[in-house]
Formats: sequence, structure tokens, C-alpha cells
Amino acid sequence: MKRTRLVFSGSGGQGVITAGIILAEAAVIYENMNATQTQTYGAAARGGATKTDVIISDSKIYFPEVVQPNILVCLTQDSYNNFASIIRPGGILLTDLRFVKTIKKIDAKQIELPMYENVIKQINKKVVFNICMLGALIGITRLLKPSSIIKVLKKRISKDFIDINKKALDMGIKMGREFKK
Amino acid sequence: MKRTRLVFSGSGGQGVITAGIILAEAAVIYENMNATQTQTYGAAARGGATKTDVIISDSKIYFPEVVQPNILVCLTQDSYNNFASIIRPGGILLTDLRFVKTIKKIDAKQIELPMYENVIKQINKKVVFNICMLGALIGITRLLKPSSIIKVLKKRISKDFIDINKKALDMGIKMGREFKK
Amino acid sequence: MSVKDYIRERFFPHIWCPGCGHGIVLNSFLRAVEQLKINKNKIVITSGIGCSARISGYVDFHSLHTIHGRALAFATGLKLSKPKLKIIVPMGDGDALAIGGNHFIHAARRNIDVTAIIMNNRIYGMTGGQYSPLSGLNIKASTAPFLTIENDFNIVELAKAAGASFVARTTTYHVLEAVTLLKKAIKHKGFSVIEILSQCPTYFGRKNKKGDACSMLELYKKNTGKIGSKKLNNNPDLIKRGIFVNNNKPEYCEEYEKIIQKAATAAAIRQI
Amino acid sequence: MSVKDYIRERFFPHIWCPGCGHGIVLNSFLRAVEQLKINKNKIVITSGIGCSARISGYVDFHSLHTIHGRALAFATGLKLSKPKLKIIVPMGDGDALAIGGNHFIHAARRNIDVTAIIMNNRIYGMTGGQYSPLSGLNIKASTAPFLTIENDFNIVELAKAAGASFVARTTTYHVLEAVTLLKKAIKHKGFSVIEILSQCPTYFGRKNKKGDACSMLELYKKNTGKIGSKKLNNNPDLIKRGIFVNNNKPEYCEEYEKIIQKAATAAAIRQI
Amino acid sequence: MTSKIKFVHGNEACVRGALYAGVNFFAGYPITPSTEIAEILSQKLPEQGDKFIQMEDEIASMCAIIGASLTGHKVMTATSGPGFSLKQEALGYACMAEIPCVIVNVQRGGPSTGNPTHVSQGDVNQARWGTHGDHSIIALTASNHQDIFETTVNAFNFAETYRTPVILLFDETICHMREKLIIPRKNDIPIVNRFRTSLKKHVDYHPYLPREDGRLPMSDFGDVHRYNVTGLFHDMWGFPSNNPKIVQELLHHINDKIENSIHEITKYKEHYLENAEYILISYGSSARSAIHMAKNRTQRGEKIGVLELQSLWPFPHALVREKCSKAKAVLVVEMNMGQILNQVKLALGDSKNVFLANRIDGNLITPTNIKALLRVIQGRGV
Amino acid sequence: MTSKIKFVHGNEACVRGALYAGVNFFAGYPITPSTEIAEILSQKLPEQGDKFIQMEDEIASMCAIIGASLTGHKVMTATSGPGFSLKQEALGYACMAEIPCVIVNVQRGGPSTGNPTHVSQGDVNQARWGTHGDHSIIALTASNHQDIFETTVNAFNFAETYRTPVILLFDETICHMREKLIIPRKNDIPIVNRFRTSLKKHVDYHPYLPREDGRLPMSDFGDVHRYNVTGLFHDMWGFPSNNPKIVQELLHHINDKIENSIHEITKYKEHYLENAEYILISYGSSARSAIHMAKNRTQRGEKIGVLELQSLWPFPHALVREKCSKAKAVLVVEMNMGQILNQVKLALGDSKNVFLANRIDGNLITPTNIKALLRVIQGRGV
Amino acid sequence: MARLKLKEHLINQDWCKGCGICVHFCPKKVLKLNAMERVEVLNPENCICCKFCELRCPDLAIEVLTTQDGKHD
Amino acid sequence: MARLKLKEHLINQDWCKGCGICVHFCPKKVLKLNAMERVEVLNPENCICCKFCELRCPDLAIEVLTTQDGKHD
Ligand SMILES: Cc1ncc(C[n+]2csc(CCOP(=O)(O)OP(=O)(O)O)c2C)c(N)n1
Ligand SMILES: Cc1ncc(C[n+]2csc(CCOP(=O)(O)OP(=O)(O)O)c2C)c(N)n1
Ligand code: SF4
Ligand code: SF4
Ligand code: SF4
Ligand code: SF4
Ligand code: SF4
Ligand code: SF4
Ligand SMILES: [Mg+2]
Ligand SMILES: [Mg+2]
Repeated sequence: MKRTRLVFSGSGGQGVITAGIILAEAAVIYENMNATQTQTYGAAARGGATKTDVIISDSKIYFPEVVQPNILVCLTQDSYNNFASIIRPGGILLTDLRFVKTIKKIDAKQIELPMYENVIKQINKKVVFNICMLGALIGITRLLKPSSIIKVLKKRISKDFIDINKKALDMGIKMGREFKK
Repeated sequence: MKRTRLVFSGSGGQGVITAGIILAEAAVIYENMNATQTQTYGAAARGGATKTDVIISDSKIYFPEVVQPNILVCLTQDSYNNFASIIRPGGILLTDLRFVKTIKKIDAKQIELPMYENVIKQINKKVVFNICMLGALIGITRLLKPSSIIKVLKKRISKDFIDINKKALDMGIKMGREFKK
Repeated sequence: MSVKDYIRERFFPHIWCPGCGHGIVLNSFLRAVEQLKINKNKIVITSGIGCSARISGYVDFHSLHTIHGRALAFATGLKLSKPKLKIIVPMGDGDALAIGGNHFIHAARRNIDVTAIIMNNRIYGMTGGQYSPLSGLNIKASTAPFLTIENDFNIVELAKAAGASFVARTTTYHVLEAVTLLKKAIKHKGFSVIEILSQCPTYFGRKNKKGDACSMLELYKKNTGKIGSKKLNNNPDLIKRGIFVNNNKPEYCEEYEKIIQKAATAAAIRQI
Repeated sequence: MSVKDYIRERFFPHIWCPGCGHGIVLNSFLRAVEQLKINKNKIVITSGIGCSARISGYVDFHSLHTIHGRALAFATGLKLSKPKLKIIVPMGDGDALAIGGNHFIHAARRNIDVTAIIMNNRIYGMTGGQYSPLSGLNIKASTAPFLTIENDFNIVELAKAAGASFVARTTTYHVLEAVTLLKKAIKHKGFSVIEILSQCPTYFGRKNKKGDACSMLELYKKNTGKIGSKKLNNNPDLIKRGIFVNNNKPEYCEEYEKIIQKAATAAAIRQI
Repeated sequence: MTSKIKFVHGNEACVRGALYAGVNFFAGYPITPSTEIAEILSQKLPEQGDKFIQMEDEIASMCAIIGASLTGHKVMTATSGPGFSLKQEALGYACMAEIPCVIVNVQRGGPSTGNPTHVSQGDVNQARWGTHGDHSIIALTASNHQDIFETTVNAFNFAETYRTPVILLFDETICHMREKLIIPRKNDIPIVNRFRTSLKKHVDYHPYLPREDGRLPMSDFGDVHRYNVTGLFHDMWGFPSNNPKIVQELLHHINDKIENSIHEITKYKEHYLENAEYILISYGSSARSAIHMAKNRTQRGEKIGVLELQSLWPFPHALVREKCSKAKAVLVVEMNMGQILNQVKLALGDSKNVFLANRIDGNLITPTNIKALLRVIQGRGV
Repeated sequence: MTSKIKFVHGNEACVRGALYAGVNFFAGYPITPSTEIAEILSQKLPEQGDKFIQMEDEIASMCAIIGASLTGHKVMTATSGPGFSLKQEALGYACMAEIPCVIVNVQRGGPSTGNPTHVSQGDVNQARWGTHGDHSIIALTASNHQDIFETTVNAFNFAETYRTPVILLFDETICHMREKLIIPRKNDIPIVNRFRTSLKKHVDYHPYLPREDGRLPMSDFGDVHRYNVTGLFHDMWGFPSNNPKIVQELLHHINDKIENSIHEITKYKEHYLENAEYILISYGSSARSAIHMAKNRTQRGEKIGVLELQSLWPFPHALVREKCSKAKAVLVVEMNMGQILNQVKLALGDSKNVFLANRIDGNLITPTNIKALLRVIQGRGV
Repeated sequence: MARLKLKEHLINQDWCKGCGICVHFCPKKVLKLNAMERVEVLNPENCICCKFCELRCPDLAIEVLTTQDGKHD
Repeated sequence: MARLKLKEHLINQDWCKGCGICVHFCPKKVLKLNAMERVEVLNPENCICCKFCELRCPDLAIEVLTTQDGKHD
């Protein structure tokens, strides 16, 4: 049984929930896996802290929440402070250089990437920050094929925006792979 | 244990329910008895058939409905046809000469009095028909003291109408007593 | 067909009190339908709870006797789901404007093609004479032993403000007018409201010393004036009768068809 | 006292989105209360459910956050039971006029001394942008993907028809006017309604391409005109701002005192 | 001086009890068979300088009394089936916000409009479960007018003691029949009044922090303590919170304050219960038939007793278990499809000898109806 | 061609099921966490030429779908706690007038406004007892999206088969989480359509006279049969009646048509149940945790099984009795104070070994929560 | 339109509740209530066939049958 | 009334949500949003103390402290 447990956390406008959904949907529809996605919901969605749990597995998933993620993404300092400690020992903790100062000593591979900065510099549309993050994640973990993500994006997003999303994804993948090396 | 079970039946405007309430109230408040009064209620109250059950007793009354009345009053043909058969053998069945043709052979003392006719003739206010009926009943049975009824009337009715009510009551009592003789 | 062909004779005599205005409304309504010659199977009459609401059981149409105050919400479901039906909603003043006030203003706002007949006796008849939002000031009622202090709604103004596209008022005295206005209301495309002042001699009349049904009808005669009439011009404080609103705003179900067109187009484009 | 003295600082920053008009309404409201110098203990603020309704938690008065649509019914109980209190009821357009429409027209009819502040963003903000009875035609909403076909209420007309004795309208752009009108509404004896057009950039703005909060405020500036102003006279189709109704009808709780007087007399007579 | 002996219907007995208990605010909307309660109060309340209001519907009535309770009044509303259904949302609010109030439901035939002028006891479970979400509730009943009076007083007392809505679950028969009522003298029945905080201005008052004894002192709206009341889960100041610990504690508090007080809340009567072989469990008007029947039979030497419940919720499982431990059979006598029956089964665990004597056709169950079933159970001819 | 594999939240799974079942009229009023159902249908229904309407409140929504059902449509509304409370009066009307309709309640934290964005299963008993008067009801649930889909189809099928409202009792967790859904092909799940009378014009049609097989053929409003529908007790033509015999028969009919069909209505799943010593009974999202835990433990050799209920009302007492007959202990896993627990106790009679594993703080109960309790029962350390 | 001529007043005594509306508002005093408080025709010859009695009867208890003047049907 | 003179813009960065309303509607372009999308004072000297920024801030995040011209308090 292969099972990956992910938590993406950040703040309202950063699109972490969308990122979680895209990832899980890609896994289910294009890679024939099972996946669940849940989120903290509600007033929090208006600018406060947000968090989404994603489980990807080749077998059935019952309990859909992630208690100890293998992969944790924190896009704000707050979320880092809140969640860094729940990571599974040896897991991967991805943060954005701009928003998070990693301070804690954690038994995990801490990866800090300048995703936001690069997005702003190269695309100048912060809406695709989350897609860049997804790219980085895939670059690091090879969890899914990039093409699966792109197929999902094509279904969800109007044509005019596909290109910048692809660009953000590629950028992320590159950063992730490079880090891996 | 002394217990009298009465049913008054008639049609909407005849005031049988009020008569039942007055009788029961008189028993409770001025003669230190127990009494219950129930009624068929509702749309029926608008002109249709009406019926009230009264139980008067020196002990506690639990089940408040009258299955077999000792005393049955029927003021319309309909009510006579419906209820005559439920009377307790040997009971008293009082009807008004004007409205009811007694046809059935019944194991009860059937008493037909020209109450309505007398009320119209002597008082010319049909609203007091029911009080006349109460008078007749008391005249026949001596169930309660007339003064108890009058005390209740005084509480419930505005001064201007007391006199005609008294008159109707007396008229009834006289008819009842005379019949008794 | 005669009026009798539109009723369910086996339930007569009806339950209303002698002289109750609701019977006259029934009478006028039957004549209106008869004169319009609408197919009985095309009419749904739906009502809430109250003396007035009982009208639905007496007429030989599809009849839906619902819960207190909600008839217009049921009517909305009936109409939108099957727009070819004629929906008639007879309502008491309490049913329409106490518990049911919200559905009333929203049906008016949507301008859905339903006819609301408000049988306004200014009292809750069915439950025994409590005051209603139409009683108005200084009325005696079983819950107003010291007379009412509440203002009444002006049904016409309220219906108008909420968006009804046909609004009229008449009384049970003015039966010819009632038949005419009912016909117009029923034929009207859009939300039509007709308020018919209807006497409740048993409670409103008795408690307020208005005399019997006949005297109450006399009062309707005396205290009302037809829009445009001399009588009304001379006494502008009289209760106005006639048609207050009559326009051709877009009707809800017809507008909905446009949504369906748009949606079909959108779906088709998505398929490409 | 300063504005900060009227809020519960520990709950700030509040939950509203950046640029949400409801914050501006709060701002104006606080200034109105500050300028009126009403004792904080004399004010009860009671609200239903919605983004707008959350205002009650932020102000340092007696605060009653109730259920969706019913705030005016709670308010009626509060006021009638303790008439010396000032009752303020901030409401969303859905809260006030979708589910709460009936309580709105009845509070107006009774002319009970309560101030209803309708924060009209033409959308259900709290639940994510569904259309409301104030959206009006051709609006995109999460339950109107093909644009709305429903007419909107005219709050001013509805309040007037129902009987409110003070009715005014302003916007979150016109903050000085808002403060002035709020003061008048609060001081008014009787049911006072003040509609404040309030932007929801998150749902109404985004779905309908109205731009950000600033652009929406610009639209309020552009599309409205003050009653009596030249601008309005030249463009009578603009949304009107100002006071529409302001009269001195008898107020419900004061009238109730008369009932108590009469009852006391009646009881006294009975004792004799 | 007016006499203290009255001949009244049950609705009036309820009103008299409420007035004795100190009701000073009523909001309602008429509905058969509860309307007389509003009608009488529309006269009595203004006569004593207090407020009666007829609202636009039942929802508004329920909301209005909650508002009035918060200003420090003893409040009540009265309704029947359909109106009781409409009040459920706001009733849940009163549970959550812990607002003392009394709601009368004079039961009539249901579901839906059903049988407005006929009797039933079909809303027993609705009183417990009618609103969404978990909560606890107090529901009381009575079988005669003296008890209606006292039960109504108790309802107000419980509402104040536990800061909770209390439901009076009467029925059409009992509320429309007339019988004797003797109004107790002042102080004959103790009255619990609003328990107000003694904290002074500027001292931090916690409207939702139970004291040692479980009670929560209140502060009237308009007084010196300004706090928040909400139907959201909330902290001790009344401000919204999603904190799991606070949510859980609040739910337990709302539940426990009632369930743990079951001994104080439980009211019942025993009729011929000692040594009874057959026990009838009943309440409300159907209890009259049960007692009638038991009395009759006992006089003939049979051992039939009645456990009359006067509080239905929280259901007194332990009491029922204790009283029925030696019975050959238990008959639940009620006018529904067995709502209290299920509670009795839960109480007794073993339900082999638990039976239902019911009637659901709109008529009061008769002693004969009960006897017929009992004979079957006894294996005897009728 | 659009793919048949979807990645959707539970609300969408429900919508997809409803569309598959043939829903063609929806009226609703938004409320978290059920709103997405309305939102998606506001697009899908007009796309297929059908009607969606957002009403002024939940009461109106419930009334509107009843009206639309009478014209022959398959109708649905969706809501959550507070809205479900508001629908109760009209829901009772649908029971009484026997109108097919489907009501979704996506449960959130209660009572009152409670915790709109958090999970609970607090409305289980309300679904059964929320409206006044005695009646029966069908309430179904599901723990994953494939089952939500199928359960929704069943709901429509039952509504049509039994001429009754059917309640879909989902919860916030399951309806907001996303997972895979495979849309079945046409005819993979059988569909029950409106059973219409075959009687011709002028033949006396009895809308309320059950046939031999218990079903009542309907006639659309607008067709040739003009009859009456009312919430009062009524005769076979739908006209009001107080006749005790008719009242009693109608009440029994409304009850029996459901209770006697419990075998057809009951849906459940077994997980590791064979030879299980410890049985977890659960439903909805909490069943996911129960199954997770049972699977884990079973893999470690423990004998723990799950009986997952997919129909809650009518409650399958006999099924529970049968499945649990050999269990050492039964744990009911739910997110309320023990609503299904009580039914399980009623089913098993002896409740010594029946336990509640619950969580009520707004968070999904975890496998660890359940395990902790199980260890206590087993007398083992955690 | 030709003038109407009275054929007959069709009175349903079982439905009539004796409210007196038809009597009171008959312009020609054609009708009266009898001792049982049901309506009766007093002066049919005076009837002008205005039909107000029929139109105002709350109980659908009275119908004015007419022929057109000079015609029979 | 004497003219107001600016003392200080009191800005609560924790409350400001960067909606830009104060910036957009300041008649004198006194304010701006910084990189963190919070408000900052750009040209205090231009401020005419109209206080519209304060009045229109949805977050009560900005206060314009003033002295009356020529006076100190
Ligand atoms: C929910 C609900 N509340 C209250 C009632 C009781 N009720 C029945 S009819 C009615 C009012 C009747 O007044 P109106 O609508 O004016 O009709 P009328 O009888 O006067 O014709 C009331 C309050 C009810 N049936 N249902
Ligand atoms: C009985 C009930 N129905 C529905 C809801 C869900 N709900 C909460 S707020 C709201 C509408 C909010 O819109 P509005 O009143 O305009 O306030 P806004 O959020 O736009 O300020 C709705 C439908 C609820 N809480 N209770
Ligand atoms: S009570 Fe009034 S409204 Fe009802 S039937 Fe009698 S007269 Fe008519
Ligand atoms: S959703 Fe709209 S109304 Fe609600 S806080 Fe955000 S901007 Fe304001
Ligand atoms: S038709 Fe006219 S004139 Fe003739 S009886 Fe009737 S009301 Fe009188
Ligand atoms: S109007 Fe009708 S009911 Fe009244 S008296 Fe005449 S015929 Fe009889
Ligand atoms: S208006 Fe207020 S919240 Fe908006 S940017 Fe200015 S200070 Fe910040
Ligand atoms: S007070 Fe006026 S001029 Fe000064 S910063 Fe604020 S808006 Fe600009
Ligand atoms: Mg009325
Ligand atoms: Mg809004």
C-alpha cells in the first residue's frame, strides 16, 4: 500500500485549497489513484488561516484527515508555527522563502524555495503562486506526472490563463528538481 | 358516592354548552361538589350539532366523558336520533316539544316539555331557552339549588339580562316540578 | 355550464356561518370562472388555513388545502413546475398577511402568474375572533379586550410596493364588480391581488357591534367609493374600490424560459 | 468618548473581507452613537445571521446575535418589555427581506420604536454569494449562473407601504450623510429604517465585474443622487438618497401604555 | 374579594398558574386548542401593568419572548402542533443561549393540520427532539387542573433555575374540559425568581460561567453588564468560539444541567401502586382514564396501579425501573403510537412485559379500552 | 464525451445522484454546509430544461417542492440544521398528504446556529421526530461519495414508491470533502418513476386508497382527475374527515407503509463483521473512522467489525439484534450524545455491553478516539 | 339584450341558513324568511330579475330562473 | 470653527487590510499602500484633515489626529 499524506497551509488568498484539490483530482482522474481532500472552512476562508489535507493512495481511504503529514507545505509564518510540529519524522516540509522563516529544529527535510519571488519576477501574477508551489512539490517528490496536473488545469481554467499556469508549474518543477539534485 | 352523568345535546345557537358549564360551575362553586364538563368542539360550533358532557359528583372525577348518561337532554331531532340510545336504563330523557318528536321506545323516563314555546311566548328572547331548560332539569331532578344557578348567572351575565334569565329559569323549574307531580 | 357545475355539491351546505361573506366570495368567484369558461382541469385552487381557506374544498378544481400562511409558496411550486396551470389562491387576511406576509410580498416581487384573492374580514375567524393585521385601530377582538392599538396594512399599497402587477379591491356587497374584477385578476398575466372585504358577522360583527350580515354589507356600501366616482371625489376618505395597478411587467415563469434558453446555449457550447 | 470606546477591541481586526462595506457602516454607526452621546447601557444591538449581522459582536452595547431573519421579532420583545431601551437592528438584505421580510413589514406596521439598519450589498455574503431579493435583474450570483430574472424590492417603498415612520437611504460612500441619517434614525420615535448600500467586493463585486471596493464606492457616487439635488433632477433614474418618510405616527409601546391605563380602569371598576 | 375556587378549563388553569408564578410578558399567535391562553392573558397582563402581544406568527412569538426574557421578564408563549413545529428553530436558540422561558403546547391531532379540535399526545418526542442538534429539555405535563396550575408554576421555576426553556405539554381534552381549581394562597407554592448577578458595574461578569452549584446568574439587558448572547457556540462571555474544548464543554453543560438534575425535575404521582401487579404508566388526560380504571378495579380487589408521570423530559428511567421492578406487566397508556412506551422499554431493558394501550383516533382513550387490553395480557376474557 | 470518473465533494455527489434519479424541480434557500447542492442545481436544472428556484426561506422552499411534486415532478430541497427545523411543519404536511419529495439535511454543529462549518450528527432524532404528531419517516445516509450517489437515487425511489418525504441525512465532513465518484451508466441503478393512475377521465379516482400492494397511484394536478389534498385527516378522496375510524386507519397507513417495508428500505454494509467480537455500529462520516480503525486492527489480528448503517429510519432493530447477537461488546460510533445508541439499546434490550464512542466538539471523530474507548472496554491499556 | 322574465325562484332550503341577505337587499321585497328561518318567495310578481339575491347569497341557496321576455326555452 | 491642523495619522497596521479605500479617496493623495499591502503615510504635509480616510476605513484602522489651527492641546 502506497499512501501519501499532505497538508497545505497558508492564508486566505494564497490558493492552498485549490492547490490541494488540483493535486488530488489529478491523482484520481489521470493516475488512477484514490484521493481525499478536506479543508478548514468558513469565515477563515476570508483572509484568515487556511489548511487543506490531501491523502493520495492506491487503496481505499477511510479516515480523510491527516494527523501526521509526509508532506507539509507552509506558505505563511503563522501556518509554519502552527503546523511544523505535526510532520511525520523524515517527511518533507516545503516553505516559501519570502513568507516563512524556518526556525524550529524539525526531524524533516526542510525545503525553502523562493517561489513567490520567482512568480512575481517572472510572471507577475500572484494568482499562480499556488501552482508554482504544486510544481515545486512535484519536482521534489515526483508524486504525480506534471501532465496530469496540466490536464486538470485545462478543465478548470479558462484558456487565456492556461499559459501562465503552465509557466508557473514548470518554474516550480524546475526549482523542485534542482533542489533535489 | 353520588354521581350524576349528564349529556346536553342540540344545535349551534341553542346554548347547550353554556348550560352545561353553568350547571357544573354552580355545583362546584356553590354546592361544594366536583364536576367536569367537556364538549364536542370546533367547526361544529358554527351551527352544526353540539354536545356537552357534565359529570357532577361528591368524589373525584377522573374519566370526564359520559358514556351512559343518567340525564340526557336533546334539543333537536338530530341529537335525539343520535343520542337517545345511549341513555342509562331508567334515566331521564328531556326533550323540547317544539323541536323533537320522540319516536323510540327507550328504557328511560321520557319528558317532553314545551320549553321553547313558553320562552318565546312569555319572554320572547330565544337566548334564554337554555336557561329555561336548566330550570326544567332542576325542577325535575332537584340536582342543585336554583339559587346556585342564579349566583353563577350573576357572575357571568351583565345586569341588564339577569331578570330575563331568572324568569326563564323559574319558568323551567315550574314546568319541571309540575311534570314531577 | 352553470355555477353548480363548478362546485362539489356533496359538501354543501358549507361550514360557514349564516351570512358569512366568504360564501359571497365563493359565489362571485364561481361566476367569474364560469364566465371565463376556463377548463376545470386547468385550474388549481390552493389555500392555507382559515375559514376562507376552506373555499378550496368546495370547488371542483384541483384543490390543495395546505398549511396556514404558506399557500403562495405552494402556489409558486405548482406554477413554476407547470406554467400552463391557472393558480388561484384564496386567502384570509391573517393567512395572507399575518403568518403569510412574507410569501405574499415575495410572490408579488417575482410577479409570478398567480391570483391571490384576499378575503378580508379583519379578524381571525377560524380560531374565534382574534385581531389580525387588518383589524386596524380601536377594534375589539378576543385578544384585544381593550381595543386594538395596531395599525392595519393597506393591502393595496403593500402589494403595489412589493411589485404586484394587478391590484384591485372590492367588497361582498359589490358583487357585480367583484365578478368583473375577479375575471380581470384571473386573466391577468402576472401576480394579481384582489382584496375583497368580506363580513364575519360571528366575530368581527358581533364583537364590534356592527350588527348582522346585512348591516355589515350596508356599511360596505356606505363606506367605500369606486375610483373615479363622484362619491369618492366628494369623500376622499372612503375606502377605495376598483383597480389600482394593472401593468404588463415580465412574468416570472416566462422569464424563466429565457434562463432555460441561455442554459441550453451554454451547455451546447460546453459540449463543443 | 472616542469611537474606540464603543467597540470591543479584542475582537479586531474583524472578520469582514478587505474593503467590505459593512466595516464602513460600523464606522458610521459608531460615530452616530458617539455624537448622540447615548449611554452604552441603554443600547441593545440585536442582529440575525449574515456578514452584516456580525456587527453586533463588535460594539460594546448589550448585544444579541440571534437567528437568521428574526432579529426584528427579538427586538419587538426587547423593546415592548423594556421601552426605555434604544434598540438597533443591523441587518443584511437577505436577513431583513428574504427570510425576514415578514417581521420587517410587521415591525413597520406596528411602528415600534426600533431602528433597522439595512446593510444592502444585494447578495448573501455569508453563505458565498447567492442572489438576494435585493440583487435585482441580470445579476450574476452563485445560484444565478445565467443571471437573475427576479425583480428586487424597493426597500424604501416597501417600508413606507408597510407603515414605517422614518425611512432613509444612503451609501457607504456618503459617510457624512450616513452619520447624519443614522443619527436621525436613531433619535426618531417609531420604526425607523435606514438602507445603506454597502459593497461586497468579494462576491457581488467579483461576480459582476464591478471591480474592487474602491470602484464599487465610485459607482455609489456616480449612480445615486440626493433628493432635491440638481444631479438627481437631471437624472431622475438615479438611485435616490435622503429621507423619504419622517412622521410622528403613534408609537407602539406608547400606545400600549394606554391599554394598560384602560385595563387598570376596567379592573378597578370590576373590583367595585 | 373574588373566590379562590374556580370552575375553569385547563387553559385557564394554566394561565392562573402562570400568573401565580409571575409571568409578565406573553407573545403568541392563536391556534386551536391553545388560543384561550392568549385570550385570557390579553386581558390579565395589561390589567396588572404587564405586556401581551400578538405577533405575526409563532416564530416571531418565540423570538419576542426570548427578547423579553433578556430584559428580565418571566415570559411565556402558547401554541399547538403546527405552531410548535414552527417554534423549533428559536426554541433551539433558547436552549443554546440559555434563556428562561415557558412554551405551552396544547397537543391536538397530528401530523400536520390533522385534527385541530381533537385530542392526541403525539408531540412528546417532538418536545425532546424537535429542534436540530443535541440539547436537553424539560417537558412537564398534568392530568387535572390543580396539577396544571402547579405544573405551570414549576415550569417557570425550572426555567429560572436552570436557565432553559421549559415545555408544558398539555392536550386538547385536558385544556378544554372544565373542572374545579382552587387557587393556592400566596407562598403556598414557592416561586423561583430571576437569579441576577450581584456583581457591580465594571466587574467582569461572565454570563455563561456556571457557579459551583451549576447556576448561571443573569444580568438584565439595560443593566450595567454588557455582554453578548448568540446561538453560536460561545465562551463564558457569550462570544462565538469554535474552540473544540469550549464547544464540548458547552454542549455537556447544556445537557448536564438538566440530566443531572433529574431528581429535582422529576414529578410523578402514584395511584394504587403499592403491591400492584399490573402497572399503568400514563400522563395527561389519558392518565385520567388509567386512574379511573385502576380505581374501579382496585375496588374490586384487583391489583392494578398507576404511575402517573408529570415530567416527561428528562425521562425518569430510574424511577420507572424502580417502580416497575415487581410488576407482572406494564401498560403504557398514551394517545400516540408509543412514544413514552419506548422510554419505558429503555428503562426496563427487558420489554417482554411492556405493552401499549393507546388510542389515536382523536378521542380520549377510555377505561374500557384499557381494560380490554389488560384482559388480553392477563389471558382472561374481557 | 465527459469522463464518468469525477473528483467531487459530497454535495456534488448528491446532486449527481439526484440528476441520475431524475430530479426535475428544486427549491431551496442557501445555508452552510449544504449550499453547493443548490448552487450546482441552479446550473444543471435549467441546462436540462428544468426548474430551480431560490425561495425566500426554507419554509417556502419546502412548500414549493410539495406543489411541484403534485404536478408530477421529482422534487428536492437541501438545507442544514436551522433550515431543517424550519421545514418541519411543511414536512409533516408532506407526510400527511403523502407527497413524494426528497429533503437533504447536511448536518452541522447544533443546537441553534452552533457551528455552521463543523461536523455533527446531531439531527438524527430530529429527522424522526421533528414535526408534530405521529408519523413515520425514511431517513438515509452514506459514508462515501459513491454511496451518497446511490443513496440519493434510493431516496427518490423510496419517495415515489411509498409516496412519502425521504430525508437524506448527510454531514458537513462528508459533503465538503472531495473524493472519487464514478457515475454509473444509465440503468445500472434502477429508477422508480411516478406511479400514475391508469384510470380514465370520469372514472372515480381515489388518491388515498392504497391498492392491494400498498401503493397509491397518483394523478398529476392538471390532469383529468380533480381531487383534494389536505393536511387534515382525510378520506380516500382526500376530503377532510374526523371520523375516528378514518383517522385511525390513515395514521396506521402512514405508519405501516414504511414500518412494514423495513426490509426493502434497510440498507447497510458489513466491514470485517464475520466473527467480530467487537462490533462498531456507525454511519456517515464517523463510519469512515470506524472502518479505518477496524481495518487496521483486523490486519493486526483483532476481531473488530463494523456494521455501517445506510438507513437510519425506520431503524433496523431486527438487523442490529441479529448482527450483534454474538458480540462481546457493541460500540456505537456517532457524533452526537447517543441518538442511534438509544435505538441500539432498544434493539438489544440488554444494554450492559453497549457503549458510545462519540465526539461532539465539531471535529470528525478519529480512529484513535474509538480505539481509546475500545481499550477501556477491553480492560486493556491504550 | 332583451329584458328577463321570471320563471321561478329555485330555493334550496337545505342550504339556506337564513342570513336574510337576499331578503334585505331585494329591491322589490320579493323574499322573506319563514318561521324556520329559511327563505321563501313572498311576491314573485314583483321580481325584476335583477338576480342580486342569487349573486349575494353566501350559501348558493337561491337561483333566479328566467326566460328572456317573450321567449321560452 | 477654526481650521484643523494635522498632528498625526494614527495607523493600526494590525487592523488595516489594505483595501485601499483611504488611499483611493484621499483628495490629496496623502496615503499609499506599502509592499505588505498595508497603508502608509506618503505626504503628510498635503493632508487637509478632511478625515475621509478615517470615516471610510472599513477596519477602523486609521485615525487623523489634529489640533485646531494655532492651538495646542
Ligand atoms: C401554523 C399555524 N398557526 C396557527 C394556526 C391557527 N389558525 C388557523 S386559521 C387562523 C387564522 C384565520 O384567520 P384568517 O386567515 O383571517 O381567515 P378567516 O378564518 O378569518 O377567514 C389561525 C391563526 C394554524 N392552523 N397553523
Ligand atoms: C434559517 C437559516 N437559513 C439560512 C441560513 C444561512 N444564512 C446565513 S447568513 C445568510 C444570508 C446572508 O445574507 P445577508 O442577510 O444579505 O447578509 P450579508 O452576509 O450579505 O451581510 C444565509 C442564507 C441560516 N443561518 N439560517
Ligand atoms: S367565523 Fe366568521 S369568517 Fe368564519 S365562517 Fe363564521 S362568519 Fe365566516
Ligand atoms: S463576503 Fe462580502 S459581505 Fe461578507 S465580509 Fe466579505 S465582502 Fe463583506
Ligand atoms: S332577482 Fe332581484 S328582484 Fe327578484 S327576488 Fe332576487 S333580488 Fe329580488
Ligand atoms: S341569502 Fe341565501 S342563505 Fe341567506 S337567507 Fe337568502 S337564500 Fe338563505
Ligand atoms: S481604508 Fe482602512 S483597511 Fe483600507 S487600506 Fe485604508 S487603513 Fe487599510
Ligand atoms: S484626512 Fe483627508 S486629506 Fe488627510 S489623509 Fe485623510 S483623506 Fe487624505
Ligand atoms: Mg380573516
Ligand atoms: Mg447581503
